[in-house]
Amino acid sequence: MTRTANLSIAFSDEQAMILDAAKDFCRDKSDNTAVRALLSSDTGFNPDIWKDMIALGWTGLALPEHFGGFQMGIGATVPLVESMGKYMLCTPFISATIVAQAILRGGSKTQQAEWLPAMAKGCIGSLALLDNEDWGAVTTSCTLTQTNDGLILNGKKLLVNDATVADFFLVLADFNGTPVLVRVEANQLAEGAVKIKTLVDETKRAANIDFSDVIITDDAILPNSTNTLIDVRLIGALLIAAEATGCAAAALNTVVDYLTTRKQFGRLIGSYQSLKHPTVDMLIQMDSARSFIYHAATLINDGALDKDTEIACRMAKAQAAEALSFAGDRAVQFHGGMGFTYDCDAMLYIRRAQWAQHQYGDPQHHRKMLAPLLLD
Amino acid sequence: MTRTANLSIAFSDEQAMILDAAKDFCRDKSDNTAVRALLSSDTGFNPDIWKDMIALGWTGLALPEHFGGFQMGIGATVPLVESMGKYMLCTPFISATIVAQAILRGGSKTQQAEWLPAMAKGCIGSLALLDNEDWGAVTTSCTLTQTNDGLILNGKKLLVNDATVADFFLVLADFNGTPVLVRVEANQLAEGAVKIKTLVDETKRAANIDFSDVIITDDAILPNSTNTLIDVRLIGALLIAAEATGCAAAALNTVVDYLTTRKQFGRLIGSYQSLKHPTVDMLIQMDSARSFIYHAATLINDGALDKDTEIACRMAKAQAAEALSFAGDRAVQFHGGMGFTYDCDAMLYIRRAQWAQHQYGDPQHHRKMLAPLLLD
Amino acid sequence: MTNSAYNKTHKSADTAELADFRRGVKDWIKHNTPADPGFLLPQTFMEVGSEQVLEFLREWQHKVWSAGYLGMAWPKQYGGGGMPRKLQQIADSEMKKARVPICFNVIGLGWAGPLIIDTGTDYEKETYLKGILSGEDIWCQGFSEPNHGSDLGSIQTRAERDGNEYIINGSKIWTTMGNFAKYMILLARTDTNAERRYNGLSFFLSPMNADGITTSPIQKLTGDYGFTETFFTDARIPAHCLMGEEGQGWRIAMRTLQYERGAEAGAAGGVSILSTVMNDLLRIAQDVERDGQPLMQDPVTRDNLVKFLIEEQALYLAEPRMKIPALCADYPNSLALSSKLRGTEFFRRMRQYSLSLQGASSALYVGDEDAVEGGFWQRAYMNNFSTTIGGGTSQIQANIIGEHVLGLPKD
Amino acid sequence: MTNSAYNKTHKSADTAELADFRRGVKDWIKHNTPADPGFLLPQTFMEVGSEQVLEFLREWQHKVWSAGYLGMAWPKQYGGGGMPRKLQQIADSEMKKARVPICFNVIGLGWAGPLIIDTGTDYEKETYLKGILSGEDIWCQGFSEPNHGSDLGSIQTRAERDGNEYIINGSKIWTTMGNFAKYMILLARTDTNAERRYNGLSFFLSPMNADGITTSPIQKLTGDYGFTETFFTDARIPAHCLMGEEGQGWRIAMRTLQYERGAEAGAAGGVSILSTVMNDLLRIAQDVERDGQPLMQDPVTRDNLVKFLIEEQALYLAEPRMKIPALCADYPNSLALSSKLRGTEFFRRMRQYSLSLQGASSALYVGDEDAVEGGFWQRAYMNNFSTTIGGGTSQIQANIIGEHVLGLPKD
Repeated sequence: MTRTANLSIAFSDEQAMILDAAKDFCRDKSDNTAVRALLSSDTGFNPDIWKDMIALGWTGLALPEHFGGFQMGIGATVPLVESMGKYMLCTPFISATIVAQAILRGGSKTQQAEWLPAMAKGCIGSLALLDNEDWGAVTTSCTLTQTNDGLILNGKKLLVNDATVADFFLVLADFNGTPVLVRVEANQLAEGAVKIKTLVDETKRAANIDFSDVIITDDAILPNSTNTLIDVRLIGALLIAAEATGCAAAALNTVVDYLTTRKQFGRLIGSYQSLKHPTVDMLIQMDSARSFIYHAATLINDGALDKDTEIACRMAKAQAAEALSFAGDRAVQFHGGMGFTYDCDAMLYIRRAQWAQHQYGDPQHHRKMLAPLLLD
Repeated sequence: MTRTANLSIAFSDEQAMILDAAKDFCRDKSDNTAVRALLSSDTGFNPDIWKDMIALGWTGLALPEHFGGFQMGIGATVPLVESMGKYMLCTPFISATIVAQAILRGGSKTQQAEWLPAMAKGCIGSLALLDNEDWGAVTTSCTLTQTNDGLILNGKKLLVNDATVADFFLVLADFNGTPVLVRVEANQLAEGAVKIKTLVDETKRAANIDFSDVIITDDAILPNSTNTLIDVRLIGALLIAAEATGCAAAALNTVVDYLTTRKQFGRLIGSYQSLKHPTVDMLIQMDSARSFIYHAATLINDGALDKDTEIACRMAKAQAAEALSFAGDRAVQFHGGMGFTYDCDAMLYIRRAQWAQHQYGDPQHHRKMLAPLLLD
Repeated sequence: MTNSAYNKTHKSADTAELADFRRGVKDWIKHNTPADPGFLLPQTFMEVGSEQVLEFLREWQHKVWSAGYLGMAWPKQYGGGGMPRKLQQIADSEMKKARVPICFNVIGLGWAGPLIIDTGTDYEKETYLKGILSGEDIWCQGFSEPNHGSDLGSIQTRAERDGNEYIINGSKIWTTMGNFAKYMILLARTDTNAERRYNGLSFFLSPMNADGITTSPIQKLTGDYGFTETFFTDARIPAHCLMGEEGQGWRIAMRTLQYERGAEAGAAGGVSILSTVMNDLLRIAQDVERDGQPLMQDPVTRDNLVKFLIEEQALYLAEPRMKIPALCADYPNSLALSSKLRGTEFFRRMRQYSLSLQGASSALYVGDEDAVEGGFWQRAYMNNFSTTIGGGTSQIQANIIGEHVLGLPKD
Repeated sequence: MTNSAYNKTHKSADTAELADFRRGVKDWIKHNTPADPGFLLPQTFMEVGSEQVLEFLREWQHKVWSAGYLGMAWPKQYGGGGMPRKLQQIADSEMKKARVPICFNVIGLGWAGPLIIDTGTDYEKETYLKGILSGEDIWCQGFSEPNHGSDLGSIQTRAERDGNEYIINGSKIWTTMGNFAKYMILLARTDTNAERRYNGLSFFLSPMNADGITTSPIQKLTGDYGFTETFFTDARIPAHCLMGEEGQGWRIAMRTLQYERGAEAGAAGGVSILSTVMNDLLRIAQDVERDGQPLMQDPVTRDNLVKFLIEEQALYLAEPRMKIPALCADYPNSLALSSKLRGTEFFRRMRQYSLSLQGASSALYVGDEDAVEGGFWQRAYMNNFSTTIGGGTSQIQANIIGEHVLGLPKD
């Protein structure tokens, strides 16, 4: 085949304003002292900041006007999420945004009308996908079964993000051989169903959830689950890529600061090519990731994701994860002894890298999925 | 599985003497002026040097005493070939050694008694394996067929090394569904059967040969062809690895010479870490390759190659090819403008790298063959 | 997999007028692309090693210019088209796609020409521009010197004023087409006592046919020719060859290098590189066998190819992104200043990888009838070093990015 | 795939006597390896972050020493075994294989001990060696200082002679087990006017319980403890703590570093690192799924794993090859001087890769019941930076190899 590469990157003045506002907001609200103050907190985020974000309309940015949104499309959240990554500002924004997209793409008119306005106002959903460590799994062992008592869910989901603060979950389950997304309210869960996990990235929160014996009504099932699932996984990959790109930029800036102030053997250490040149590599990797996320943000819209968009999202995730893995690793190394301490911010980046690498599929998975799109 | 790694490297004083002698010989006979003088010659080697090597007994080194050899085993040729690689001394030694091993391992008593003493005295054989670009092919389109006129060969072989100076060939052919190695005398070839190839490595010589319609007598077929073929491919890989290791060391030395004499911006360029550190990588890569070739040389003997030996040979080839590809590439780059000229010796190494990479299988092929040996 | 080239699309569609123009270009290409000359076409202007190749390329450039597709944005009175730059970009992009031969007079079209248009006198414009476009006057570049590599501050070639002439003594290296050129952009030292070494340099538009100027060809590692060493022995050139003032040479040279690095526009256009793209490389993977199956089916190879495709796409995406300041706010020059390093190193690795795909055939070279695509990739890999070495080695590029983009301290 | 460790075999088989000894060691291990303590065992002595871990390890080391398997080649009169080094190697190799806990008193066993045996006075030998072996006297190292990293020439900590004492002022960083140690090998400046900075340094075997010496724990990026910063405020130590002469400190420190870098023998032995090997990593690939199938079946993963296995094997083969001078003739110190760089960087990449194998589980950490092998790999990856940073960063190691092995010019 001869593929015609799509090279669009568009960014309106309006989007540039959002980006500027987001950067300012994140920088103001989330310096590294603030980030560290939340590391051992239960929820991992500051509820006041989350309220501010809702008030700013961020939770409605990508939603249509008639659901109380700003109708700017999911692409408009990319600069927001990149900024959050850059300042390690954690809230349930990513989880909630992915779920809102799932409903927008896969929900019935009724579901949309009932659920989305609340989400625009900050109601938090979280996607419950994983049965095991495999983000690429296409089947699920979680089942939805018709019984005399009605539809009953059965199965555990791993590493559900922001699980303890979510108002509801969209759970991937097998329903007569077809994967479906099912809405489960947080208050439907049994006592002890949520098991909080200890994460290497202390800025994030996730839990395993046992959904067994939850009773489901018909209207909790997204009718267009199959295609939505495909698209929403790509959207998840894109948002994680955006966040990772921002974080890679933060790691780069931290390294640059150190290399331009720390002296050894009488020289500023940034003058050594063995540090200077890999730092340039960090920049180049981060820059590539940034090109991909805004390329994907340009292509993506409210319809089903086309091939170019799929390619863009997968490349974005593959590149951003690699960029951050490299940046986090080098950030620790280049800080020398300081880098080995918990007090050094490099610690934040290297841990985030481990988290970001696998969320919504690791680079090797995405390359494997890209191969037939690009080569056959 | 839990593999128990075999870590033997043995090297006797006798072998050390051979190595020293080989180094001296190659350095004396093959400085880069001598190498360059042969680049445009027909045969690519100096017949006087080849005679000297025969007189020194090198062609008999690996052969049993009763065939006129020194019974030191094929492992003893590794230091010879490494030295040849280091000084880019080309002769038909590698081709002839591989063929002698094939006969020693796969020939009948009669064939050995008839053919090997001549080879110890310098008779040149060359292996004709390839039907296409694939060194890893396990079948051949070249056939040996019974006709009324007797057994008749049919097919072309690609890139037969030292073809124009070989006294005979061992040709891989399919005989009733079984791969066999068949001896064909150079004088059995039809007029125009040998087509000389233009190689990127100008120190090497190879040709395509059309073996069609050559009549074969029964006693020209090696009876133990199947197993021999497996072993002889590994021996080929090992000898190419040894030669490539030597060449990588030469590339390294050339770079070190340049970095310690050339100044730019007022500094010896070897003081720049962007050149110094990758040069250290060259050293490390070369060192690893050298460990592998002598490890393989320690394990290998006249019997069938066992699993540890197979692992050693494949690792040697994979590592040496990578080391030389890297060294050749960096040698050109680090010589700057000079490196871009035909007069700079980096040219010899980068071209050899392209040749060595694929001979007897490229690194990816060997890793693929190693996977079941190491992982399953 | 077809033979056609990789196509890039930008979302912004042509206006009707531009679309018309584009169709015209395509049509012209279709009817005017020369037949296979029987030799491997040069990928760059650094591979013009024989009269035969030279004449072929000169004829082609003349044809492109005559058709109005070269120097389209240059002033009309000097042989240009006086048209918007956008049209030249469209013409270039279509020619690139069609893989037509290169416009070989690169130093003229891309370095000397833009410089003369921007800062030259009317005399200079009158004298030089048209010949650059027509291909009649070949230009070469005389910056580098033997033993001084990329360090322009160390230039030793002397230019001494003697009445209405300068007397030039010294030598230059890596003069592309030095043996064919009519003019050289020459950097020479007019003041050996300047406090800063750079202040003693001056910039000349020097004739190459003066007595005392000789050239000697340099054989490249590919075995081909294309460069010369140029020797000046009491060569006298007219004083009006001095561009600007004495002592401004370094600044003018830096400006010239900006044109080359693509950081400033102004080049006459024309395809200067017969580029390879990943789609070309995929062809190889489809055509060869490994372990008895098409290499393209091998999962490890597929993973490697996808890695390269991601990197290629990132390179291409840098162009549109560079134009959006909001997305380059933190390091504004990052994409522009790193494009040489990223591009040339990508091609080096990609071309090296192309050889690893070829199996036993990788041993073959230009001139062998069985060589994959005539040995194009073997030669391309080796020639690629001119781009990772010339115009500032990759190591120096990394310094530039580290220091000028990231603000890291100098060595 | 079993849980058992990677085994290395050398062709040279044990003599009957050695084989007997080896059997004895194995048997002892079988009966004396402690039960799972309920916490993740430290991989290195830099992870002793609590009294609980310390006491567990101290008890274990004492047990090993009491059994005669530690300090076997050290002089008998000082608590050693007075036996051939070969026996210690056998004991170490069997313990390593069995993945028993580490012998934690590493600075004593591997740095201070060999130094004292080689160059110490009888008094020093008498005073220090036995406590090192028994684990009663924990040793720490005081070379690095805040803000001076690996540059020993910049050491600021002062030691002023005052009668029969030295008064120490300054601070040290990265003091492993500083809070538990009884002694420190201390590098301090006795002469601030020395012409060469290195000549002003002296080496002390300093007590840690002197007034004016305090320690403050450092939290590592893993979240754990193990290092301290050590402060000296007019701390007085006996003058006999000086090792050698004043001004010889740098030379003695360099010698000590040689023990650490393995370039010289003499260490007491004992397993100092609970190492990971590729076989451990293969276990992960076998246990996890990706794209619905066992990851170990994925061809790209297999290719990556084989690459790591080749590199690991090359690392192992360096040891036997190093012992054959004929095979190291061109760069005699190459393998020895590069072993730290090669080894630590291999482990960094290998441990980082181990996380990429884990899929979603890579997000879990020590303390989570579902973490792969208790979060061992996550912690191991981050802890590994102590080896690529400490004892001379990888960047400095590359300089050392470039300059001392290849003879390249200094920066």
